[in-house]
Parts: sequence; structure tokens; C-alpha cells
Amino acid sequence: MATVAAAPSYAGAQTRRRSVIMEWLTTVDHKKIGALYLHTALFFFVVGGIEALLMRYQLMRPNMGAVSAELFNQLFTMHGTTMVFLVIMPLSAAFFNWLIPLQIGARDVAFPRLNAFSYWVYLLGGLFITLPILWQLAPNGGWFAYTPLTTEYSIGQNMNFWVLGIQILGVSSLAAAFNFATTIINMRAPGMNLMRMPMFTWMSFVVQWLIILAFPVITIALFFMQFDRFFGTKFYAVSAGADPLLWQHLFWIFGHPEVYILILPAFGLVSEVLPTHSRKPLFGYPVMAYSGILIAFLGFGVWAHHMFAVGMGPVADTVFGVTTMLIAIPTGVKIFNWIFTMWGGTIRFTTAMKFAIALIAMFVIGGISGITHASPPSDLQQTDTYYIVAHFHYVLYGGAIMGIFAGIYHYFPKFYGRFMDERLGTVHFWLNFIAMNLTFFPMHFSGMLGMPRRIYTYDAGQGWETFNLISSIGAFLFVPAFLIFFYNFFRSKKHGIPAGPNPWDAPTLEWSIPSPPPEYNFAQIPVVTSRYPLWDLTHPERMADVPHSQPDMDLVKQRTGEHVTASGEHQPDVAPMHIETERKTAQELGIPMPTPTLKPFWVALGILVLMGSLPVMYAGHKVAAFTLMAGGAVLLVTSLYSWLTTPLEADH
Amino acid sequence: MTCTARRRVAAALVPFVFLAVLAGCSGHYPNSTFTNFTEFNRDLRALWNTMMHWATVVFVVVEVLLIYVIVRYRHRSGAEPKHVHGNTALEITWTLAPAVILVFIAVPTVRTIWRYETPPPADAVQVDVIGHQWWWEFRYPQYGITTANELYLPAGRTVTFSIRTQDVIHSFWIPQLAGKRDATWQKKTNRLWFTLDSAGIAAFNGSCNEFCGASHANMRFRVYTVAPADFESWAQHQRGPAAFGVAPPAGTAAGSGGSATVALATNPAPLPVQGYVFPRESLPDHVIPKTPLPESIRFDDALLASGDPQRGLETYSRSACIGCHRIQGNPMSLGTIGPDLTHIASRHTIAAGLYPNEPRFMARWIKNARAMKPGVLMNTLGKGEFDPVTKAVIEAGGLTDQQIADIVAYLMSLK
Amino acid sequence: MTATASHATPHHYTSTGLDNRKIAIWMFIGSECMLFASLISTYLIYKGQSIVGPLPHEVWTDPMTGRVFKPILNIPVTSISTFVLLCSSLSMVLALAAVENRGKPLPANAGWWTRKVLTSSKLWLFMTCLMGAIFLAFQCYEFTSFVHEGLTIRRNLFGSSFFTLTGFHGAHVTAGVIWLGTLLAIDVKRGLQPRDAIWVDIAALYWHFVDVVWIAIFTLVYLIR
Amino acid sequence: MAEHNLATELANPDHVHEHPTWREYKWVGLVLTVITIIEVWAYYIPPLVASNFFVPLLLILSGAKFATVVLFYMHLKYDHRLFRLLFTGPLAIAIATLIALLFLFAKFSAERSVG
Ligand code: HEA
Ligand code: HEA
Ligand code: HEC
Ligand code: CUA
Ligand SMILES: [Cu+2]
Repeated sequence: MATVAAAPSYAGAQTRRRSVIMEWLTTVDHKKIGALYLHTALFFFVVGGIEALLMRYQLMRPNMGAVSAELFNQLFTMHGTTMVFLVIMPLSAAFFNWLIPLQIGARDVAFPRLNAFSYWVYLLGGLFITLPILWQLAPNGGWFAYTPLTTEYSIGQNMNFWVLGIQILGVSSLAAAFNFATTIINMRAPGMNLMRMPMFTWMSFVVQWLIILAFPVITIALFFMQFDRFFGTKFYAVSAGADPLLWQHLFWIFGHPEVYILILPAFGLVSEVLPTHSRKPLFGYPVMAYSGILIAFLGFGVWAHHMFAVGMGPVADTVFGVTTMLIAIPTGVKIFNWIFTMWGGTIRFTTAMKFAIALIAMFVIGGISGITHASPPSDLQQTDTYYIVAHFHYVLYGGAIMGIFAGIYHYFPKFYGRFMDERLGTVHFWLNFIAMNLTFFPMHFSGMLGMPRRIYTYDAGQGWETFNLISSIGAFLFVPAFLIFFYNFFRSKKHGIPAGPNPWDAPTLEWSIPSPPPEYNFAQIPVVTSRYPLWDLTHPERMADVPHSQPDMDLVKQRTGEHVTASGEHQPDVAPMHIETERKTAQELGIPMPTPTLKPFWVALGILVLMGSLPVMYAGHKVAAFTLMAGGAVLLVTSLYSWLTTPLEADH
Repeated sequence: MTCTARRRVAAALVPFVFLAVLAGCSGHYPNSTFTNFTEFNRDLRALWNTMMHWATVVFVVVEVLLIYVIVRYRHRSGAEPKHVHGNTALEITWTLAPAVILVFIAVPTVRTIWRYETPPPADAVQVDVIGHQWWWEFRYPQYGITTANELYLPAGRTVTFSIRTQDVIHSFWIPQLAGKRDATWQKKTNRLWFTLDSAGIAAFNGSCNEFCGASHANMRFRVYTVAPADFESWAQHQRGPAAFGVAPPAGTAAGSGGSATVALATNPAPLPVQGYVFPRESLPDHVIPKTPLPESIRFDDALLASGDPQRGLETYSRSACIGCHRIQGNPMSLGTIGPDLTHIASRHTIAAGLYPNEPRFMARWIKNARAMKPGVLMNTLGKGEFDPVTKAVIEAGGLTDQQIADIVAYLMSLK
Repeated sequence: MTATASHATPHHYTSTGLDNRKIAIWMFIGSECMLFASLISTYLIYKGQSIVGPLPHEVWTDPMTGRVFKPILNIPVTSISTFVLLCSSLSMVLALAAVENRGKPLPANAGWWTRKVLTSSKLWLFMTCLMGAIFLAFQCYEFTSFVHEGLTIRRNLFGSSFFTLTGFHGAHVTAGVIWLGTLLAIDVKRGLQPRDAIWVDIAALYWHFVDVVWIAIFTLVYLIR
Repeated sequence: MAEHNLATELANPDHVHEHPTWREYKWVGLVLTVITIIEVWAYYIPPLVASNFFVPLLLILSGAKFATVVLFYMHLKYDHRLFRLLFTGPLAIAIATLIALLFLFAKFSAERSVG
């Protein structure tokens, strides 16, 4: 990762000189971990994308023989799994890491080492679940792995990698969620009360709760599947009287909140981009926050809309149909508030802004198709067809991915101190926008014209040829789009036009410090008195009817410390809202930084080995399996113990 | 900037452009869900129209608003925006408006739900649907018929399907007749029913829609809606054994075949030679499979001409076939793992709608089914063929092309 | 400063004035609610769905062998272990109180009990660990006897869901015992001071939650037929 | 507007809580023991078990135990309001989900018996 070049790192208190590798392996700096997440996720995006391209090639014409049935099943399973768990969630995590502490005026997350741990678990788990496809051993049960196809009727290692891999990734997401939620609750700068948090932080907060409450359910469902596959329990064994719907319910109780886990961070990013680039405050801030909460809450009561065809009976169908439709209301509020944020503004069509606007335009299409299958009877004609595939690509690609691209272009100057090239960005945007509609819009038609999903081939003369051809052409149009993006991304890190601390004239704290931010983020924590602290300084005129209030400064003073700079003068930790221009090292400022450590990595590795021992057992090598198990356990326990018993900072 | 705005307008119209284009190239769509062959589908279509009506309203309102805003308020030098932070009246409006729209969608939705979750009329034709990896078994309990992969339905009648599965979850779907239902349980059944229009004499495609393993894509079936009289004729014929082979000429069965002949001699009297079958010539193009034959299977088609049904019967009755397939009138052939072959010759497709039911396809299927349909249970049987599942070449006990030709002749005589 | 808050002592600034670790443990407990809700739901959903015995509350005769399996659950034994676990919660709060009040002046009229016993965090930590261990011992006994009576985790739906549910709880208890044991060791080594109270506090919250879960399990699994 | 109460909700450090002492704790312990005894006792009264009061009774009793431990031993009654939020929210969702699931599956079994 060449990012070090652009992000000069300030060695903490007692750190020896380290090789670049070690520096990244041992970092506990939320900004570097953010970078790790971003680059890893982009790598997996290419993987998932290539999987998609292979599928699209096979489906380009009827009765194609390019991809075998077995491989195709692995392709869509891994494509879905990759895009959901290894691309969008980590891309969001990259922004959580990078932005949350900066936006709330903190020097790091609540538990820096836990943060590093989350990343390493994600990386190792990601490789664990992805690599088998090279041997055509990849999971092949679909991304929601319905039983009993994936238990009683699944022979071979394939699904073992899935059940264990998702289990591992769950650990990562949960650890990160506790970390960020704590950070947001407890580490906001003085005066930054909840209703002054930037909207991205708000949506992130909601997402952490979704993770905290949804992931335990899938964890249990996965444990059942794990036990069934490895220890012969009967949870999903239909032959023993098990109900084939148990898995479906448990999965979707997790699965639907999961889709909001995927979209809300993007909503948050867009809520930062739109106001900034139309030079206007976010329209209806409180409603935006509450609608986010409402979407998340309702999200727990709609899961069975994925199961309308299983015959749940009229009562359940009615209830889940109606609750699902309700979600349109808070989401609509967001859409209209965004539009009215731009209303009356002066819009700069930066690349970030283009992507943000595209999100509104495209997500609405996906949302509306969502409503059409929220109606159980009409869903009977839609479920498991390409119409569904169209729906979720409009919300996922047209929603989540568009929003994340907006975020990348918007925050790149903050992360790397340089702009991404706007001209290339514009080309990327239009290619991407056209490719997306070309690929996914025809799927509405092929679906409603009877094409089932997850088919590796289809017969000629079914009336699907045209649409599949268009879809495939569109899919390949993504390749130039992405290549341009990657070129722009990596080139701009070194050669982009330098950007100041606040290139977009944005209103929130992260823009009040140098770009890229020094490792301590804020030499002095700013005291926040309004929702747009930076505009208080730069654009007082915009702040006329924004509520202001001073926090209880005595309390703040009594609760904050001071640090002694190298030159010996005492610096209070807090200072009134200000813009920091000069960058010193943490040493010079006397701000104690957490010491880099390898322990989180070892713990993560321990978990991987522990889980990895099970497929070995499945293959019949008992001895090897138990040695691995024991080894992993020892590694896990010992490194965890030494982690917990060493203080965060050397000088404590 | 202006040009950006204009290009954006163009771009936001992309979906509409598509609609236009596709409306233009209006090919015919044999599996379209927007058809009028049952009143179930008519109701669903009405529901769909209501939703599309509102969907268009929402879509147009949002996109037009959006385009207006980005064109009207694109950056102009020196223009400092007015800084409104919200407007309660507005926000209440666009909270209530969607709510109202949703009521208009929810009410017909709920009505439709309760209409089709009620028990069907008593006089309905009953069909038991059983999903297998990867083919469909159909039973008509009222007629005592068991068949596979091809449904005959009487036009104008109400039909009830009791859907279950033999193994994993499948999903039973005839896009042009009704919504889909999953074959979820092995013991409990899932119900679906609809009333056919009397007019609709036609042939439809059906498919499995729940991912069910290797050949999920190849788990198709055919539906023929026929005149009630024809249905009765078909049913009467299908319920008994086929004419051929019920009373074989004496003495042909030598050696180990003997036992077979003895048994065969004691069979019920033959039924009318041929009942109604959906006429091959009037099959619409979309129900005729076009799956290419894998080159890997070499078979000398010349032999098919010389295939002898009687020898075929003998070979069949001595081969593995009988372990998996049932043929009424052939007391050796009692298997239930595979489709019932009693009237295999009266079907237009084999292997769950994957291939036309013609000798050359049938022969290759028997020779190496697994090379023709990924993962099927029916193992490779031809001599010298490679079984892609067991990764072994069949030598001992493998069927020669001549034997296969005979078996084909036999099966083809089971009208 | 906030960067160090993961072991912030009160004088460090936090938005709520609370300790990160305590907030985190409460969220973890919230998350655990969903975890055990899923386990319990599964147990209840599969109740009465097993097609072979043995069963929790009913006698089952094997139609093949004619062997008779008596009801599996042993209420008297479990009641005792339940009681033990309840008591461990009491000793846990006393341990925490002892650490929090260390060094605080005792009321003049305080007797031997208050002076010597209530102030001994070591004693109460030890008691908690001990009772936790006893509970686990009971569970081991329970599991082994069930296996002897023919109920294994592979036997039927009841076996699978029962052993998994109670096993998950047992695993939580084990983790708790180890955790408290570590605290006890530290206490013995250098004596826990009021500023270490947070560590005991979060351990206690975890411990009580595990107890609370058992309250639910005991009723829903053992008592309700 | 909500800004302020939400703000104050989390900003003020009213966690100078008076934890209870041995005096209260021992009573709490006693209460828990008594409830447990009643529960087990009830289990051994066949007519009661047969009646349809049994299940509600047990649910209420164990609910009481649950609440007692959480409120007193876990100090939720005395601690910062935030903690109450952090616990009761998830608990509510968990219980709701559990009930919904039981409803969904109970319905199925009913249908099964119908056939
Ligand atoms: C980013 C992820 C995401 C998001 C945000 C959504 C949002 C929604 N989804 Fe989607 N969904 C998925 C991802 C997502 N979905 C995935 C991945 C699947 C497939 C899983 C699989 O099978 O593989 C799926 C499947 C899926 C199904 C199951 C289909 C089936 O398999 O049969 C249903 C059914 O109800 C559904 C409904 C909805 C609804 C009602 C919304 C709503 O939240 C949408 C609300 C938004 C709007 C409605 C637009 C804006 C609103 C207005 C402009 C106001 C006015 C509008 C009206 C009055 C209508 N989705
Ligand atoms: C965020 C989630 C996400 C994203 C971004 C995508 C992106 C894409 N998806 Fe995906 N998709 C899902 C989530 C997602 N998908 C899910 C959950 C499923 C369901 C899976 C299941 O049924 O179990 C699914 C299923 C799915 C199907 C249906 C498979 C089936 O049912 O049979 C199809 C078919 O066309 C498809 C296509 C695509 C395409 C063409 C893209 C494109 O947008 C991809 C664009 C990206 C690239 C093209 C990468 C760029 C590549 C390079 C820069 C490298 C260049 C080098 C070389 C080409 C060598 N997806
Ligand atoms: C191991 C079991 C097995 C054996 C042995 C077997 N079959 Fe099959 N057969 C099947 C199965 C299963 C199918 C359905 C495959 C599918 O369509 O997915 C099938 C399908 C068929 C079909 C197509 C039926 C239809 O309506 O689609 C024919 C014809 C057939 N078998 C003939 C034979 C003959 C002839 C033999 C012996 C030479 C034979 N089978 C041996 C299991 C078997
Ligand atoms: Cu059967 Cu898909
Ligand atoms: Cu959903």
C-alpha cells in the first residue's frame, strides 16, 4: 500500500524504526486501518466483479457452454457473498474508521487494538472464503444457503468454507460494531451532542446497532449448520423432523437488517456530500436522523418478505407485506429531504456530487421495485426471478456503491491530501452510470418475462435473448469504468493536485485539521457549539437560524486533562472551535499515542486456525485437525491474554 | 456546467429510452407473467397495474423534481444560496403522501392474499406435484395416474396443486398461469389453485425457481391445457399400462429373460392402443427443447432403425433401469427413484424438458445421462462411456449401442 | 485524553462521563439477548417435533426395540444447581462492593461480619468462582447421565437443541469462571483497589447476565412442559 | 425540541449512583430464593400444571426474578439512564422476535394437523 507516501506517519512515543510491512501489520491508528479496509475491499470488488463477468459471459446467449453448471453455482454464490460481506460492509467500515473519530472530534476510536483486530479477522476470513474457488471448491449453495440443500444434500467441502468463513467475518463485524458504537456514544468532543453529530456519524451509529442485534442471530444459525455438518446434529435434518424453514427465518431475521447495514452508510455519505456541494445545510436534519432510526427499527419486522412463496398463510403474508411497505415512508422522507437540500442551493457538479445525485435517481428505482414485491401475491410472480436481481442491484449498486463512490471522491483529499482527477472522475461516472443501467435495467424485463434467477443456462426461443445480451454488454462496460477509477485513484495519491485542509468548504470537524490528518487528529479537541462548527468560523451568515449553545465549560475543564509539549509548555486538551494548520508530531505535542502491536493479528490468526481445523477434520485427518485446533486455541488464548494485560500506551 | 446538466437530463431518461426501445422490438414472450389464461393471473396483473400506476407517479415526481433542481440550481457565479434548514409543513406532506399511496397499494394486496389463501372449490381437478432433483413427478389421485415432467390440464376447470418435495426445496412455477409456490416440505404440502379459461388450449413452459443444486437450471416442465374431452381420453389411457409388451409373442424370451416372460404373460388386458396426446405438429416453438447434444457422446444412429422392441424389453428388464424406473405392465420394473416410464413414448420431452423425446436423444440419454444433464442421479450406462460423477469409465455390464437401440425401440413403443 | 479512554480513569473527558468499557459490556449484553433469543426460540420451535425419544418430560418407548426411555429432565438436581448460580450472583455483588469501598471508613458500630467478611473481596470472588464451578460440575453430571439414558446431541431434535442451548450457557459460565479467577489472582497478587473497580464491575455485569439467562432457561426448558 | 432532551440525556454525568449494600442485597437474595422454591413447588402440583394458569404463573415468576437481578444486582435501577436504554431496547427486540417466531411456527404445526 503506497499510501504511506501520502500519509506521513508520526511514530508514537517509544516506537523503534519499523519496516513498512511491520508498520502496517502493527498499526492501531484508525486512519491507517481505514486505508487497509479500503484497499482490501477494492481488491475483493475486483474479485466479485470478475465472478460477475464470468456469469454474464455465460448468460450472454442461450445454451452457452462457457461455464459449467457446478462452476456457475460457485460463481453466483461467491459473487453475492463477496459483494455483501467482503466489499460493501468493509468499504463502509473503511469510512467508519476514517471518519467517525474525525467527525466527532476524537483522537482515536474507543478500543484501537480491537479495531486492528477487526480488520485482521476480516482479511483472513475473506481469504479463507475466497481462495477455494481457485480449486473449484468454492461454496455453491447461494448466498443465503438454504437448508437442506446445504446440509443433508451437500457433499464435499464447498459449503464448509462458507459456513466457517461467514462465522469468522461475523466476529470482525461484531467487534467493530461494539467499538464504533462506544466511540460515538462516549468520545464526542465537548458540546457535540447527539443532534449535532454529522449525518454520516448518525447513520453509522444506527448501522452499528443493526450489526449488534442482527449478527448474533446469523451466528447461531451458522453454529447450527456447523454442528450439523461437522458433528451430526439434527437442526436442519428434515429426515429427523426438522423444519426446512428454521434456517430461512433465522437467516432473514439477520438478512433484512443486513441490507440496511449495506445502504445506511451510503445514505450517510450522501448526506455529507449533498449539502457541501450545494453550499446549503442539510434539509430537515432531525427528520433525517429519526428516519434512519425508524428504517432500522422497522427493518427487524419485515424479514419474512423473502419467504412469501413458502406458504406461511394469509395472516403472516398480510402482516409482513404491510410492515415492509411502511419502510417506504421514512426512506421517502430521506429522498425528498436530499432533493430539497439542493433546492435553492448553488450546485457544483463535482464527481462526488454526480455520484450522490445518481444515488437518488437510481435508488428510487430499486426502492419502487422493492415495493412491488412487498405485495405478497404479486411477489409470487417475481420471487426468485431476474426481477429480484434487478431490484437488489438497483438498491445495492445504484444505492450503496454509488454512495460509496461519492464518499471516496469527496473524502479522498482529506485522506491523501490531494484531489482525485475530476475529468477522469467524470468519465468514470458516466461509464459507470450507463453500464449500471444497461446491465440491470433489462433484468426487470427478463424477470417479469419468466426468467428464473440462478440458472447457468436457458433455452433459446424463450424471449430472453435480447435482454440478456444487453445485460452482458453492460456488464463488460463496467471494466473500463473500473480500470479508469483505479488508475485515477492510485495516480492521484502521488500526483493529484494538493488540497488544503478544507477543499470543499465543508462544515464539519474533520475538515478543521490538516489533510491528511496527523496521527493524533486534533492537537486540541475543539469545543462544539453548533451543528456546523466550521461554518461558524467560515460562513457565519449561513448559521443564522442554527441553534447554538455553549457546553458547561467548568464541567469540560474539570473532566479534561492537558498535555505538556516537548518545549515544556502546558497545553489544555480542549480549545474553542478553531482550525488547525500546522502539523507537529505527537511527541512534540506530548500527546501519548497507543503503541503499535502485533497481538491483535495473532489473535485473528488463532481464530482462523481454529476454524480452519474443521475442514481438515471433515476430510478425515483427525490427528492433523486436533493439532491445528489445539495450536489455534493456544495461539488465541495466549496472545489474547498478553493483549489484555499490556496497557494501550507504553508510557502508562 | 450547463452541458453537464443537459447530459444529466439525458442520462436520467435512460430507463425510459429502454422502455421505448423494448416496446419497439416487441418480440413475443412465451413465458410472460402478463397473460390472461387464468383469472389468478388476471388478478395479479390488475394488482401489478395498480402498483405500476403509483410507481410511475412516484418515479416521475422524484426524477422530474430532481432534474429540475439540478438544472435550476446549478452553480452560477456569485449566487449565495438561501439557507433554509427545514420546513415542517413540507416534511409532513411528503410523509403523508407516500402513506396514502401505500394504502391504495395495500388494500387490493390484502384482498388478493385472502382470495387465494382460501380452500379451492370441491370439484377441482387434484394434482399432486412432487419435486425431485431435478425433475417433476405429477400424480392425479382422482385418476390414479403417475407421470413426469408433462402436465395435462382440462381447460375451463379449476385445478388444485398439492406441492411437496422428495429432497431439497424446489419451486413450482408456470409463469403464464399462476404465481409460484415452493415445494418446501416432504410430509406437509403447499397448496396452489387456479381456474383455467375455457378458451386457452395451449402449451406452456414451467420451471423450478428455488435453487436446488447442480441442474436447477434444467428442472423444467411442460403444461398442456386441453379440451375436457381430450383430457378424459388422455387420463383414461395414462392410468393403465401401455399396449406394447403386455402379451409378448411366446418363446422370444430366452435364458435369464424367461422369468420376465412368465411374469409378463400374466398381465392385465391391454387398453385402447392410443389415448389423446397433445399433437406433436401443433406444439408451439417455445416448448420444443433446443438444448444442443454434447459432442462427447458418440452413438451410431443407424442402429436405431434396427432396434427391436422385444429384445429391448428383455434387455431393459435385465438392466439397472428397473431399479429406478416403473413401467406398468412390466412386473420387473418397479423402481421409484426415477420418472415413471409407463407412457414415456406419449411425452414430447425427456429429462425434465431438456431434450425432445426422439430416439437419437433418448439413446444418448441412456448411454450417458450425466453427460447430458449435470449431476443427475441416473448413472452412465453405455459401454466405454465416462461417468462425470464417479469419474470412471463404464466397462463391464455397460450397454452396447445395439442394446441401447433396442431399449429405445421398446420405450418408444410405450405410447 | 480520549485516545487513552479505553482505560480512562474518571478525570479523562468522555461525553457521558461514563467508562467506555462499561458502555461496551452493556451493548455486548444487549447483543447476547438476541443470541440467546435465537437459541431459545429454536428449542421451543422444535419442542415436540422429535420423531424419536428420549423426550424432556414424557416417557417414550422405542417401537423397534420396545426399550422404554423415561423423561430426561431431572428437576430436583437442576433446581439445586439453579439455586447455586443464584447465590453466586449475591457473592458477586458483595465482591464488587468490597472492591469499591476498599479504604472507605466503616461505621463505628460495624461488627465482625461487616469488618472482616464484607470487606474481603478475595473471599467473595473466590465464592463466586467456586459456585460457578459447582454449577458446571452439576451440568457435567447432567450431560453424562443424559448420554447414559440415551440422549446424545445427535439423537434427535430435542437432543440437538437442548445440548446446544445449555451448552452455550455452560460455555458462558466457563468463560466467566476464568475471568473471575483471573481477577482473584490479581487481587491476591496486589490487591484490587477502588480504581480497578471497573474491571470487577464489567465482569460482574457479565456474570449476572449469565445468571439471568439461566433463570429464563430454567423456566422455559425445565419447568414448562 | 428533541435536540435538548436527547442532548442532556447523554451529556450530564448523573452517574454518581448510590449502590445498595449488604442490607438490601441479602433481601434480594432471599426473594430470589423464595420465588425459585415457589416455581419448583408449582411444578410438583399436577392439577396446577394441568391447568392453564401454570405457564403464565411461571412466566410471571421468572420474569420477576429476571427483573430483580437486573435492577438490583446489575444496578440498573441506580446506574446511568443510558444503560437502561442499552439493555431494554435490545431485550425488547429479542423478545418480540422470539414471540413472532413462535407464532409463525405454531401456525405451521396447526396447519399440519389439519393436513
Ligand atoms: C441495499 C439493500 C436493499 C435495500 C435498501 C432494499 C430495500 C427494500 N427492499 Fe429489498 N432486497 C435486497 C436489498 C435491499 N432491499 C436484496 C439483496 C434482496 C434479495 C435477497 C436475495 O434473495 O438474494 C432483496 C429482496 C427483497 C424482497 C424479497 C423479494 C423476493 O425474493 O421475493 C423484498 C420483498 O418485499 C424486498 C423489498 C424491499 C423494500 C420494500 C425495500 C424498501 O426499503 C425500499 C424503500 C424505498 C423506496 C420505496 C423508494 C423511495 C421512496 C419514495 C420516493 C417515497 C414514495 C414511494 C412510495 C409510496 C412507493 N427486497
Ligand atoms: C453490493 C452487491 C453487489 C454488487 C456491487 C454486484 C455487482 C454486479 N452483479 Fe451481482 N449480485 C449480488 C450483489 C451484487 N452484485 C447478490 C447479493 C447476488 C445474489 C447472489 C445469489 O443469488 O446468491 C447477485 C447476483 C448477480 C447475478 C445473478 C446470478 C444468478 O442469479 O444467476 C448477476 C447476473 O448478471 C449479477 C451481476 C452483477 C454484475 C454484472 C455486477 C457488476 O456491477 C460488477 C461490476 C464490477 C466489475 C466488473 C469489476 C471490475 C473489474 C475489473 C476492474 C477488473 C478488470 C479485469 C478483468 C475483467 C480481467 N449479480
Ligand atoms: C440410478 C437410478 C437410475 C437408473 C439405474 C436409470 N435411471 Fe433413468 N432416470 C433416473 C432419473 C433420476 C431420471 C430423471 C433425470 C432428470 O430428468 O433429472 C431418469 C430419467 C430417465 C428418462 C427420461 C424420463 C423423462 O420423462 O424425463 C428415461 C427415458 C430413462 N431414465 C430411461 C432409463 C433407462 C432405459 C435405464 C436403464 C438402461 C435407466 N433410465 C436407468 C434414474 C435412473
Ligand atoms: Cu428444483 Cu430448482
Ligand atoms: Cu428484505
